[in-house]
Amino acid sequence: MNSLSRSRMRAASAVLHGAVVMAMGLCWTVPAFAADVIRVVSPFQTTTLDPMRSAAAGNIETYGQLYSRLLRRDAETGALEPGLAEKWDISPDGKTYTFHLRDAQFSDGSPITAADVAFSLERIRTDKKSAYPAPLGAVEAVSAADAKTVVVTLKSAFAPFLGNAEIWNMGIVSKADVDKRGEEAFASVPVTSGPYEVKQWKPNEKLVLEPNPHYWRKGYPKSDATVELIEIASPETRIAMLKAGEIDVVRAVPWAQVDDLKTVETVDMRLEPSTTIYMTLLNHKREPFSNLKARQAAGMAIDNKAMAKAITRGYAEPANTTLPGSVDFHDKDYPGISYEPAKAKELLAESGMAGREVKILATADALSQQMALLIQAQWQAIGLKPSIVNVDGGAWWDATGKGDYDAAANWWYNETPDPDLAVRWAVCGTCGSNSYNTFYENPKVDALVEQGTREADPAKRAEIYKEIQRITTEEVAQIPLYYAPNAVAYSRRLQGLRLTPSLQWTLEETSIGQ
Amino acid sequence: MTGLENGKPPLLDVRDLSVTFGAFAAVKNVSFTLQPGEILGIVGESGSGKSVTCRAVMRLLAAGASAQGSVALDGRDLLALGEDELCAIRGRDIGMIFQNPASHLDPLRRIGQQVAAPMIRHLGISKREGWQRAVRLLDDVGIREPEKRARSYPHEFSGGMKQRAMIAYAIGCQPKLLIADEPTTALDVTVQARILQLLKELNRKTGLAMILISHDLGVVADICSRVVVMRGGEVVEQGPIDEVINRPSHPYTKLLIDSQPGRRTYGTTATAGGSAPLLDIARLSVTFGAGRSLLGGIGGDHSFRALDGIDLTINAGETVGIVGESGSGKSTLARSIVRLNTPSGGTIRVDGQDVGTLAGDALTAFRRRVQMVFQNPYDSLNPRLTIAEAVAEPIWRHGLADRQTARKQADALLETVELPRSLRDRKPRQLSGGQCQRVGLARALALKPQLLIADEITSALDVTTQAQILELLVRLQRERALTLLYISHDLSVVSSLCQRVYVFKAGRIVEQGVASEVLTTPQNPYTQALVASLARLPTERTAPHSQSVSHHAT
Amino acid sequence: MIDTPVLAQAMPSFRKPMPTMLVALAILGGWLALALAAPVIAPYDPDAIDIMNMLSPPSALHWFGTDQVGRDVFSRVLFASRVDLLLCVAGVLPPLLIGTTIGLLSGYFGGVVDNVFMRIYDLTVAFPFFVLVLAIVGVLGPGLLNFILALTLVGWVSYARLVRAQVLTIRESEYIQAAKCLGYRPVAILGHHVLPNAIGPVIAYAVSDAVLVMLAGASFGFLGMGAQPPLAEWGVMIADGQAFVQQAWWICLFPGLAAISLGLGFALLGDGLGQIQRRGVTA
Amino acid sequence: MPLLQLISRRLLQLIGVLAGISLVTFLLVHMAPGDPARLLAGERASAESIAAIRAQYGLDLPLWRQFLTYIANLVSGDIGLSLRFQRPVIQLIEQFMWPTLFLTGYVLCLAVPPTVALAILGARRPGGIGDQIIRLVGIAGLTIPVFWLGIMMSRFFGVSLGWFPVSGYGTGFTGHLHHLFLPAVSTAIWLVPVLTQSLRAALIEKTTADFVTAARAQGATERQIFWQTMLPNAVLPTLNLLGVMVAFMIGGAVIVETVYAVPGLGTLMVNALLGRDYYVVQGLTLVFAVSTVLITLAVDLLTAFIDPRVRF
Repeated sequence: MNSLSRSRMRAASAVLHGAVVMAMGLCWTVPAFAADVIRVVSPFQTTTLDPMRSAAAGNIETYGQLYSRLLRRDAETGALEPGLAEKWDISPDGKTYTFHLRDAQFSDGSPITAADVAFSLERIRTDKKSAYPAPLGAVEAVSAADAKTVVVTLKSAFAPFLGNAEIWNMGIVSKADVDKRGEEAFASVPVTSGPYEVKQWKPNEKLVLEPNPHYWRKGYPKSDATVELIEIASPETRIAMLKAGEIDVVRAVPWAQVDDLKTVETVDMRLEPSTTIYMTLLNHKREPFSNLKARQAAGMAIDNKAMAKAITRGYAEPANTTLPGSVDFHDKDYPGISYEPAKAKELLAESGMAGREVKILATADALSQQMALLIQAQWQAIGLKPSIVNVDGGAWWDATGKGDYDAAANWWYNETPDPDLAVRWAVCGTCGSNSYNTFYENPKVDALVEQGTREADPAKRAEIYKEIQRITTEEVAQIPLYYAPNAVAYSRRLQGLRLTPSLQWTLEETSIGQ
Repeated sequence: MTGLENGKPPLLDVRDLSVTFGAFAAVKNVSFTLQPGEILGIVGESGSGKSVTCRAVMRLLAAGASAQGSVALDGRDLLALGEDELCAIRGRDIGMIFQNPASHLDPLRRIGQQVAAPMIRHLGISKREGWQRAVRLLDDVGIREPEKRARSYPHEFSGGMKQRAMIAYAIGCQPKLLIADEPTTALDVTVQARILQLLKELNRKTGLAMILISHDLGVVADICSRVVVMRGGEVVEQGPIDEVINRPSHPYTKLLIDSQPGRRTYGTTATAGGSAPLLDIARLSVTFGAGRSLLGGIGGDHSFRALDGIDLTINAGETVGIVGESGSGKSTLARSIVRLNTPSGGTIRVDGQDVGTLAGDALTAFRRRVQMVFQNPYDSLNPRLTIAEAVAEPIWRHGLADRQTARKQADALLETVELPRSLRDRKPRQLSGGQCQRVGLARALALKPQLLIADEITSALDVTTQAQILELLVRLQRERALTLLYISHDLSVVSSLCQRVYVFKAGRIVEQGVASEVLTTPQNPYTQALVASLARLPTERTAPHSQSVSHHAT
Repeated sequence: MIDTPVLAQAMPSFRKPMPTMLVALAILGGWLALALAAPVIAPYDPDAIDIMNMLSPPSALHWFGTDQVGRDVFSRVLFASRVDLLLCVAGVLPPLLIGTTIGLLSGYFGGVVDNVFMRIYDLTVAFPFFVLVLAIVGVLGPGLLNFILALTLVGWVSYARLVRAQVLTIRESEYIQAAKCLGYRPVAILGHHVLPNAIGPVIAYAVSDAVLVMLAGASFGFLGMGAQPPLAEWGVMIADGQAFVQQAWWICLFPGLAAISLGLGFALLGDGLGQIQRRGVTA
Repeated sequence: MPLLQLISRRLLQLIGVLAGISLVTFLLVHMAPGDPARLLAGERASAESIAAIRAQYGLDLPLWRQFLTYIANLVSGDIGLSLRFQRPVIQLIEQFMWPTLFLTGYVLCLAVPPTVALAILGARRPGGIGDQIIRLVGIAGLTIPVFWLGIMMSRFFGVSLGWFPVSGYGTGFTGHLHHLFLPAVSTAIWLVPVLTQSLRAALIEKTTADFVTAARAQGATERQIFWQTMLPNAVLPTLNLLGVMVAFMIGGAVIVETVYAVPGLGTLMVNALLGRDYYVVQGLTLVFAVSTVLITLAVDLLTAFIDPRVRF
């Protein structure tokens, strides 16, 4: 009796039909193809454009593009070359460096003077808020002799100084602009001295750069394309966008996807050299890992060859010392910690730490989970009681900083081939990093670290650093796992783009192909 | 019995109409006729099929029902018509009004729009023209300021005004026939009389034929010329109203007539009155705060005075009645006595004890002496408990006995209220209204009270069940020397049951005295209106209703 | 998760509740059996890592294939059913108990208790549920226990609202007036008369709420704040699997299907109960 | 006048709610482990530089002092600067709110038409075959975890079939529609069943309502009855449900935006929480709260417009 009439049913189905057609019609629109944009995607966020304020991943890549340094590295060989400084001379005692600047201008056309250089370096060295003053630790003073010459005096001979002067936070900023605008200077569109300047910054989404017309290297950047540094958190989405042609470069490609991407003809999947080392931090401040034998047992329980092969599909080589594999003076022929689970079990029993609870920290990403699970299984095999605790990035640093953990697998890299910053960060107890939050401290090692910088002769430096690696690996400051190359996938339409070991994009060398 | 004897073809000729819902036969071959301008009454208790019959005529039955037989309106069989022809006839030739006007008006649209809709649809007039006619119609059915009222929404109308709007809605297109399904049951007695008066005038002025369905024989007798008595889906008797009332042939009709309130007296005799009154209420007043508005009641005093200075006494063993329309405060009085709400002035004394000051054991002791039976049979029993548990609970809660003996005492009580033993373990939902009310009585008697308050206990029941319950009440009063306070809106029941009666209006006592005197010679004008609007059976009609009932509704 | 009791009202009427109830009980019974018998049925130890054949597709050896560290997905799905069932029960019971008590008190007695509750209710309604639980778990630290605690802190409000609404209507009914008139103490009235009549729709809502609790648990696992490794839980398995979904779709697919089937069981049970509840009350 | 009273009461309530929420969020976020200054400066930062950054942003002041300054700024309409980007939180929210609003609108456009159609189909013959199927599909739709659905759809529809992009917001209107199609469908699949159940139940209840019988008794045709009487009355409860759903979706977009990398308020919230960017988290929570209360108010006003009884 109350059945609704036919016409209404037709109206309802028409609406449904319309929605479906609209949806289907959508998928034929091809994504807007922008020839003249280079889109680089990475998981890390750009949070500031002021080289002094941060040394976090995501910012260091941006500094390299915005600010030139006194020296620069050759894109291919990585060798040091003149940058803003045409030439420099070093005093016989190695304590005074005099740099002669070339004629160059900031992005707003104002000349780059020695005062700017002095201001920029002193700012990094002395300002309380400077995030990473360590590379200029040995500097006494920086002064402008005249408009074109800068004199740097060191407290003592410091071999790695030239290398340190090329690091991304040593970029030269315009003193006039910072004095005028203060904090504002770096808020949205800073005055830059590097190959690019900022076109638009949408925080937490993307940073758009365009070539700096006043760049001192004539003819560079090779392509006049704008560059978009896009932030995408999830790895799968990054890979999917690359395959769909929505982006050109993807960094930190998950190991499981490397083989798959090699088969895609529009993608150039490369494994570029890096100074990255994956290792397991051990907390020396509390039991069980305050005990040397327990640490050695834990080290011997880990089969880092098998782990390297399983996790990175064999693209990474097992690590043998506590320092990155591609750092100068790395001891190639040191045997490393051998994998002997049986001996490890005995050693652990001897140490009295058998059956102890071990709190392993891990973040939510797939790689960290995999490492934590494998370490947990191998330590369980020798008699420890490991449990995994998931934390996010902020809580990870908070817990390791306070020593509220027992073990945590992670990676770190060194900005320069020179090993000085590496040892200061990883194994030096008194250099402010507590040996990367492991609280390992060996006065002998600390002394060797200082000695390493004063020694000019490379052969003698090699001996010192080999000795440091032997001691710290024997005392298991950290358990070295593997040296991983940088897995970066490029769209084949780009030429000349690389990610250097110190995590800088060679964007100015890049040109867009067919 | 066909209506052909007086020559004119019948307006409506229903022959062997039966309606089945799946297997259940709700109406079994009902036949009757209706002449133009005639008012036919269909009377029967709930479940007799009277309402289904009329809905079958209008083809408004639920999806699952199927109707057979023939329903000829001016010779056209409505059952055979197609959807479109039926829509043309409904509202045009036949109008219909319903019992509960509140839910039969679309809450979202103005009254004027709804009343105008059938006229615009059937008579093809413009919206403006429809609106004007609607306003005139509202005036015809006795609604004051029709222009303003047409623009308001249903929820802004009183019960009586909603029914008048329904009538305007139904007679917009001057239909030949108006079906009224229990039009006055949900209304107060005085409002009911005015609506019946309106229907009579419409019939007189426009010759509108009507079918009036009701369970109240008094209402049917008052307005209809012929009556059909239905029971269990069948017509047990039909004929001119006087014939059926005075010389009923079918036994059920006799029972129906005898059960009418006021037809019989229950002979309650006042037992020897004690010196001090059992219940003594002095200057009692109760006010309800109408809820704090947002700004903390700054906007004037919102409180509502339910009772305004009541003086009332009841002696032990006496049966006192309280009568009044809804909202007159009679229920508030009952609840104040059993301390369900706290009075704002005056005192209530039981055996000299001020009820308000009682607490702890004294309060529980008081609870045992005064008990109450409620209006809605199903709602006054906990749906989750069986009736045996419900009656036994007060006994073991007060520690009068342990659980086993409490159950035995409960069984005895169920027997005293004439409930078969087989029902002991049933849930309230599985019993009839009358049976539930008996359980309510048994529960109230479980604590052996002295004073029993009956708050409208029969208004939700059928006439025949009502009579049985009242008989039971009187027997229990005699056997257990109970003092009874009977509250009802039905003056005839109160006057036939009680010795003394108080008449309540808007929280005040307007008249009190011996029941029989109040009924025959009411002093107060309000009581007179109340007595006048009592629809009584023809034989007792002493004087025709001469006074003209006020034309406009409140 | 939807925190309003609207979901229970949204469950429609369905003439014959029996089929849905049977299907629901079959599914839930099935999962309960699987969860209890997991140690016996599971072909492998759910946490046994096998570095050699990671990410291997479903095969005779591993019916659901292996995950990113070589664990057998089929065994993990079985063992995860224990965690997720526990999650459903533990995630619903505490809010139910707390909410019902507060709802009863504020509904029956009104006054201060009711005002305080209503203010809290206004606060939580406007609060984005997800952010609140995210922040609480952020403070307490991830883990199933903290998640359940956070859920209880947030979830009780919707139960309290549902119970309060029921009690407000029951309080006015005549059998409660009669109980007061018969001199029963308030505790007796609440326990014996009000609660049994108010609890029906709450149970139906609780069961359908279990579906949402499980989904919330899985979602939080997905955000890395739910169950801690190496404990197997469907949400965490899906989250871990997402990184390898291109090559190893099976790591995500099977836990998802398992979650849906358990969710279906609860939803149908909730629907059936709602049915009986509605038909039971109306005479 | 009464409508004004409704609005004024709701705004009064809003102020109370915002005060409560900002206190609760402030405490919760500040008590979470992890230090924004450390995250900002990076792992190599020295202890002094971190302390200096904390001092610069006043993070080293006692909590109650920080809260007082925060409330003082809030009252003057400034919800603070993002610790990470040194930009006003308002600017960030404006940048990120459009995708979320677009997605919410998109979901509504995708969800409402099928809901009406399915509800009518279901209500025509309650208990019929079509009705059962719709109901059971509805229950199934309810139990599918949104994030699992997201992953599976982006895997099959996005990458392998390439019909739709799996991420981002796109440029231009068609770009938005194209990019947000998968996220919108994933949410709609979960939303349609709930709305359909509610509308269907209301429609069925209305078919037997007294005023429908009365309208039929006055000769109205079935079509008139449906569109003029049944639908307006049936739409009220569903409207209320829709209001709750939209408010929840804006807050609960976290999952869909994370799976599909949509740069919306949900993503901003997750990043802000991970980066311990206190003022962004608090600002966003206030925005969610305000939008929830405003949406509920809008729904109430619409209901009052339709139903005269509500205009008390």
